[in-house]
Amino acid sequence: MTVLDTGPLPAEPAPRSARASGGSIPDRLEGRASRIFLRWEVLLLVLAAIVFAINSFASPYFLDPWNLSDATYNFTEKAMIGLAMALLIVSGEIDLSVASIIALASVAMGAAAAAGASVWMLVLIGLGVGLVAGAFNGFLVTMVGLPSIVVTIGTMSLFRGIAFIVLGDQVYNSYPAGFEWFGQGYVVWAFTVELVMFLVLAVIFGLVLQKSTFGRRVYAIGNNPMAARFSGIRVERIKFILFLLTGVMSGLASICLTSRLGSTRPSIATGWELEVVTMVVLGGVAINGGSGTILGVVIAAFVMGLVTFGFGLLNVPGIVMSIFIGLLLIAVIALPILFRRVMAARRSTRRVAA
Amino acid sequence: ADKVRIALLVKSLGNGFFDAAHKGADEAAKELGNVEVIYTGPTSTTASGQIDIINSLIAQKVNAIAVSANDGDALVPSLKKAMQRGITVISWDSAVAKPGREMHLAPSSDALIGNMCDKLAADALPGGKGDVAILSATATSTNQNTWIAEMKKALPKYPGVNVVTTVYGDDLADKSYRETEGILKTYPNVKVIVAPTSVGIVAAAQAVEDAGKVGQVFVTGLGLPSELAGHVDKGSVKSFAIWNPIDLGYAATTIAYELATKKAEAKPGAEIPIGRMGKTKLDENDQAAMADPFVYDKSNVHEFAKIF
Amino acid sequence: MSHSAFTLVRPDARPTTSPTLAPEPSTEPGKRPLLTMTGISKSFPGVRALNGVTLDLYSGEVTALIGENGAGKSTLVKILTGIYQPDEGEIVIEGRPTLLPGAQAATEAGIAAIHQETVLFDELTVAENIYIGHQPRTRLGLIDWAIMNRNAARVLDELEARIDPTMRLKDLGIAQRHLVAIGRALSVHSRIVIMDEPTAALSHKEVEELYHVVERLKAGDRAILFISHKFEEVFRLADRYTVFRDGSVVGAGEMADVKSADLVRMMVGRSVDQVFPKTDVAIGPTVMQVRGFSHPTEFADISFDLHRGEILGIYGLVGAGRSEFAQALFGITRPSAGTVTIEGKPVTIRRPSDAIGAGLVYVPEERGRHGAVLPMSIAANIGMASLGRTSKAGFLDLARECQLARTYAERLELRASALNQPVGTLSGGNQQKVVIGKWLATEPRIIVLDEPTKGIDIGSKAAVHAFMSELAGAGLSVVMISSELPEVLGMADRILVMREGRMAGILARTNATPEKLVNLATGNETGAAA
Amino acid sequence: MIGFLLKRREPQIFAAILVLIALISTRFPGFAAPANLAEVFNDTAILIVLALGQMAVILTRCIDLSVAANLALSGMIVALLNAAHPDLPLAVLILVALVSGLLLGAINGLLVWKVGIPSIVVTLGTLAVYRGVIFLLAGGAWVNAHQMSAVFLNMPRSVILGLPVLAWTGVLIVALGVLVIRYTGFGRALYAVGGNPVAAVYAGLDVGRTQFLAFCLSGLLSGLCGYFWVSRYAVAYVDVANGFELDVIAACVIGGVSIGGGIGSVAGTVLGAIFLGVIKNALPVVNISPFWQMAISGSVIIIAVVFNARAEKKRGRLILKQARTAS
Ligand SMILES: Nc1ncnc2c1ncn2[C@@H]1O[C@H](COP(=O)(O)OP(=O)(O)OP(=O)(O)O)[C@@H](O)[C@H]1O
Ligand SMILES: Nc1ncnc2c1ncn2[C@@H]1O[C@H](COP(=O)(O)OP(=O)(O)OP(=O)(O)O)[C@@H](O)[C@H]1O
Ligand SMILES: [Mg+2]
Ligand SMILES: [Mg+2]
Repeated sequence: MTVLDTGPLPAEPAPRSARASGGSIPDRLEGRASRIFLRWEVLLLVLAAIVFAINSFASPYFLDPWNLSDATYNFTEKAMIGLAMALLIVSGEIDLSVASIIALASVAMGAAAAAGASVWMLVLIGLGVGLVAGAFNGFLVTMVGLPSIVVTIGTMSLFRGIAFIVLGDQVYNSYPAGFEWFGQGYVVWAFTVELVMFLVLAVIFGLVLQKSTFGRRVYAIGNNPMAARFSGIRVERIKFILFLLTGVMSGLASICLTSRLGSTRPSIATGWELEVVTMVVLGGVAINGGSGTILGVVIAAFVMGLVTFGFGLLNVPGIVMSIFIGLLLIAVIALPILFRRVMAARRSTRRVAA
Repeated sequence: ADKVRIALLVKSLGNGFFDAAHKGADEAAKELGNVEVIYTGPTSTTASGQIDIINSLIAQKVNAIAVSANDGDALVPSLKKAMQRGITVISWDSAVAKPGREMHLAPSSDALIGNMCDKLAADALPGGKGDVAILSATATSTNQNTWIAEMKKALPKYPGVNVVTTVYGDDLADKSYRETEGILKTYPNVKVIVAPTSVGIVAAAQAVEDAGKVGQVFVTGLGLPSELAGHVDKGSVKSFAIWNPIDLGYAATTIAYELATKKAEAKPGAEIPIGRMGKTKLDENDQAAMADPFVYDKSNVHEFAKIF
Repeated sequence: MSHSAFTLVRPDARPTTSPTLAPEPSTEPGKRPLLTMTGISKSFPGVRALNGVTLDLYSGEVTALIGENGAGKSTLVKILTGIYQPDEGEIVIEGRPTLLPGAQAATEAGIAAIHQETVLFDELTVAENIYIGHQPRTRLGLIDWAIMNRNAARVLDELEARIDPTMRLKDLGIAQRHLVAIGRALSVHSRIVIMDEPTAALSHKEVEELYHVVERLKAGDRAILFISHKFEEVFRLADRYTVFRDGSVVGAGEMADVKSADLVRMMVGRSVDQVFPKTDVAIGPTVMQVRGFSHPTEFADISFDLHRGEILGIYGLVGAGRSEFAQALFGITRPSAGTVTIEGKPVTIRRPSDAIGAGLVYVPEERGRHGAVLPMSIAANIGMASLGRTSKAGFLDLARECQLARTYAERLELRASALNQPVGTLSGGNQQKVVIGKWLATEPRIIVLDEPTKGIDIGSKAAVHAFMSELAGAGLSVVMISSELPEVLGMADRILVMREGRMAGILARTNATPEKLVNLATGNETGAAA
Repeated sequence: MIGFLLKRREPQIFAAILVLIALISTRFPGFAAPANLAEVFNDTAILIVLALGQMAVILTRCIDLSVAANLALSGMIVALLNAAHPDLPLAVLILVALVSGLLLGAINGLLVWKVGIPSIVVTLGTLAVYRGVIFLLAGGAWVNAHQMSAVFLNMPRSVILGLPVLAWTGVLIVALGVLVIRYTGFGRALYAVGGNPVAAVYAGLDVGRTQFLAFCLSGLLSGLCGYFWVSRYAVAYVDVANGFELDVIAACVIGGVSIGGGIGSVAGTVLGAIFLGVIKNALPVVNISPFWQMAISGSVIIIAVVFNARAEKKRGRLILKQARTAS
């Protein structure tokens, strides 16, 4: 389905060749070259290639598989959440509490580990806390009917606050042997567990969003929740499921991060929510819902990872990277809009001339 | 020969204390000759910011990392990896847990610092007796927590000092300020606020001045002469202490160099030369301590304010 | 005086001419149009809404603009009020070519409008709604609330609307809102007043008052453009007429020279019978029984039977609660009481998916908002309610979906260039076909159509009517909600009339007359009806 | 009258604040003392001012996540200027802060208005950019009290008629806020544009331009607060007021500003900010563990939204009721 690509209604001219008989309606019209170039994924891919090339030139250490493998830690955990967040934002909602869910889940796992829980128990607890936190958000948004941005600004403080209440100025740092596999292990060669997990999840999420009836419903809800409801789609239930999914993915990210750090403080993952949202938006997901692809989010994750890693190799301070990411975010969104506007202006002057 | 590249990884950029340490590091580098100092750190005091930087330092194959940790536990796995890749790792100022470093250079022994804070408080208390509140940085910073623990341990030596509360200003000026106001309101009998953090002590002094309590409540703790000179003049701070951050940076860099070039080895009891400052000796935890903190007051603060 | 200088009647102003006397107004010396539009064209994606339209307005005269739904009347209004920019054409006001780049410019040019959809602000007070954008100011340039409220009260008094200007708009009913909208148009100092179906939502008494307002505006030398579907008021008020069909002017002249039948012929372009191709279908057994269906606030006690092959019309004034009823039936809102039996089995419908499962589907009135997902493709829209059938194990089978979409696109004679074309780029009528197609694809037993021909062009309208007959012929039961008398009379086997949330009666096709329907709908025994 | 009190949000928040103060007083009797309340107000003044700017933006269906970054950047600019040229008059510095805030706000506004990027994306981007620019400007260094001139530091804390200038500024801005919101075309346009953008176009209001102006206003106030923050806490650094944007938005939400636009009042917003301010100032004094603070403010936000949502719930069209009253 190529219709579900970018932005709002494309300002295409009326189909000139409208045919009277439905019998000859083709399945699809050939996309014009300009539209292919306008696709977000292509734009991002070009960007990724440029970043990759610049980095390779700028630092002799960049093109080293182990270094690149280390570099993926810059984004894999955030990107896992980004996958679920993409679906949530496509459906027209948002979850700003994800980083706090990480903290809450990490504290729960730390407490369980201190009580002697096994690795698999910890995994269950991490995912379970994420699920419960997601359910709380989902309940407030879909059943009480509150705007998700406000709800999750509240739960963002609440969840992390609970983590602070439990842990205070203490630290949990005794995790059972084997737990470090999630955040520090390798599957094969330089492929880290986190990276492989993320790629597998990306494929699954991509299939769900782009190829399943569930994904189709999510797009419909994001584009027009009323029409979706009038079409028999259970809007509230699907949104609830998406909040659960985002919670669970935050739980998973928490497992990975906790395992990678080997310790838990309540301040873990502070400020990640905005980075996750930035990644998703950079990936071409419309913040107001209705469009976006998982592929775009995956590429955006790699772009952000490459940029931070490349800057890191040059010892550029992190805050300068964030200037770059901020500008990138605005530019990547503004360019297609401006491009489309220029095209439209050209078209209308042509029509006047004709 | 190739330059020895030593990364001086600090808690956060822009902190006057670490900028001074950077000066010391550069001084050491000049003395040692073929050393390049990479001064780096996150913008805010977070562990994950430091971890990302450690990953890029590993990738750059630096020879040594000297780190002042935001979270001594969270950095361990990535620093371990650095050591596995043959990078010398030491911590200084704020320690990394033992498995994550070859040695730790404490600015002074923790016990000495704790004792010093108690002593400063007792000195500031009229008649050496009264209520004292502690304003810390974040609840997660290792060095603050250790010092506060040591302070409490040493309290029996100062029977007049009565610690009533510990609050956290998170090394944020506004939060520290508001917490100080809270102390002043809740504990009207508090005569001294001890802030073993250079951000906190400034904010506390400001809050005391704004509350019009100069002369009734004194602020003390650890801070930089350059930042506190004004407050000493105003009278909200009588005296405070700090070790010399320039020396600290100098020493950390020199030690990192010695270890990275295999001229010395970090093991209990080892003695490591530190250039103009002589030698330091490692204890059973692979820790070394520098000198006693130095106390500053009206008589000398302006002189040192020009330096750091 | 500034904005407060609001007077509907200028005592010194006399009508400059007596409109009925002039046979050839544009050539009569001294009688030049106040406003002239020439060659105005406007296209939307998929629709050419206006095509070289020419129109004159004269001071002290009412010009009626008539035409079927979707003929382009509102589009013209929006061009005159600066909301839309014409693709081509020229507007001349008092001999000067005028550009209207925005609503403010139109106001400054002396044009005021009462739009078809009441466009007001719920959270603001009545007075503010009237004066927003041109509030009276104090000498310091601040808004003068006292004067604003006083002026608003006077404007409302002139309309004989008893509304407190300090009330919030959200606390008003629909008729009162309409009066506020009229008040807003009158509050600006305007020479040209446009009314787009101003009486659609008003009761008879309010309509009479509105007529007085129009008379007074006329006496005040303003030029009035009056859009209406009701011929009796056109004949009562207007001096001239212009008829639109499919975006073009097909007739213009003086009211004195035409009869109602002429206007209809111009509007429709063919004889009326052809428009409603209702074929006789044998009415079968009862399919659905609705008993005592009620809602806490919107409607009460609706009961009827629906038979196989039957078209049941639901007629009523706008706001009678028909859509609310249909939506409750479909599971969008919760009814408070009542039972529904389909094929003899009682069914509980809590949400639309239950209704679809029971074979009951609803084609909503607001096509863009409730019906179609405009940015998504035709195929996705048609398949939207049948995802269970076009998927395997939860994954889409795009080939099957296209197949399904093609089947219904062909049956409905959809005009589109490709099945992956976004629905938003289709014309209104074709969008409606997509929505209907979506529901037919679920193979329903009962289809509820809410204003199925509202705002769609005349060709599509006939197609929809033909299609409804076909559905009934194929054994479906159709419920058709409509506010158009001819449509209801032409298409329905039986007609249920609603008034203010309640059933006012059910008439069989054979004994339904326009008078009876209107009287039932308005509750007015002696009401004047067309 | 009672019905009015129950229906309006402002009296509810006001009552909640009174209850809160009473509760705090049971644990810390000095809290309700006028001098202490004045201090609390002084401490909250910055939040109030920023919340008013944010309210203007939210009313137009936008959101400004960059307020705190704008504050920090404007604050850093004046701090650096003051450190470099100690004898520049204070009026000039304040003007610089205002202009810098205005420009930064205008950048947001232009991107929203002219390019048409959703405001949340724009300000998410500029939030990062503005903070980064602080780092570049100051080279990461702090500007400390001893680098600032006495006038610069003393202005907000000089006491006039028992209240510090900072608090008086808060009062002044609130008064101006009432004036702008209620008595200017721009103020009313904020409601119209957010309440019903389509109708706003029909009424001749320029939706994009109004949003732009709202961002400018929010920026202007951020710039002003930038000076006050830096001067009050006598320090400027990159992370000044980090995360404060969420407090500002929370104050609006608690005060009954609808995130969907078009609904909200100056009184509500001010009370919402004061409510948060009271909690912030109370927590350190009532001996609640500092670790509880976050959870408490989170819960307060959620409870407030639940309340507001109930008040906002659509009541349907009430055809039957209208029918009854009409006949
Ligand atoms: N914004 C728009 N985008 C696309 N098409 C539009 C738009 N506005 C109007 N149209 C189309 O233009 C045509 C004319 O519409 P318009 O509203 O002017 O009709 P009308 O004569 O006022 O009808 P009615 O009697 O139903 O009010 C219709 O086909 C309509 O669907
Ligand atoms: N009391 C009201 N307040 C606000 N808007 C109203 C009210 N009544 C009707 N409207 C609006 O007027 C328009 C026309 O009403 P609509 O025809 O949908 O009424 P209805 O209740 O569905 O009844 P019916 O379908 O019988 O006309 C709609 O856009 C609707 O939202
Ligand atoms: Mg119309
Ligand atoms: Mg209706």
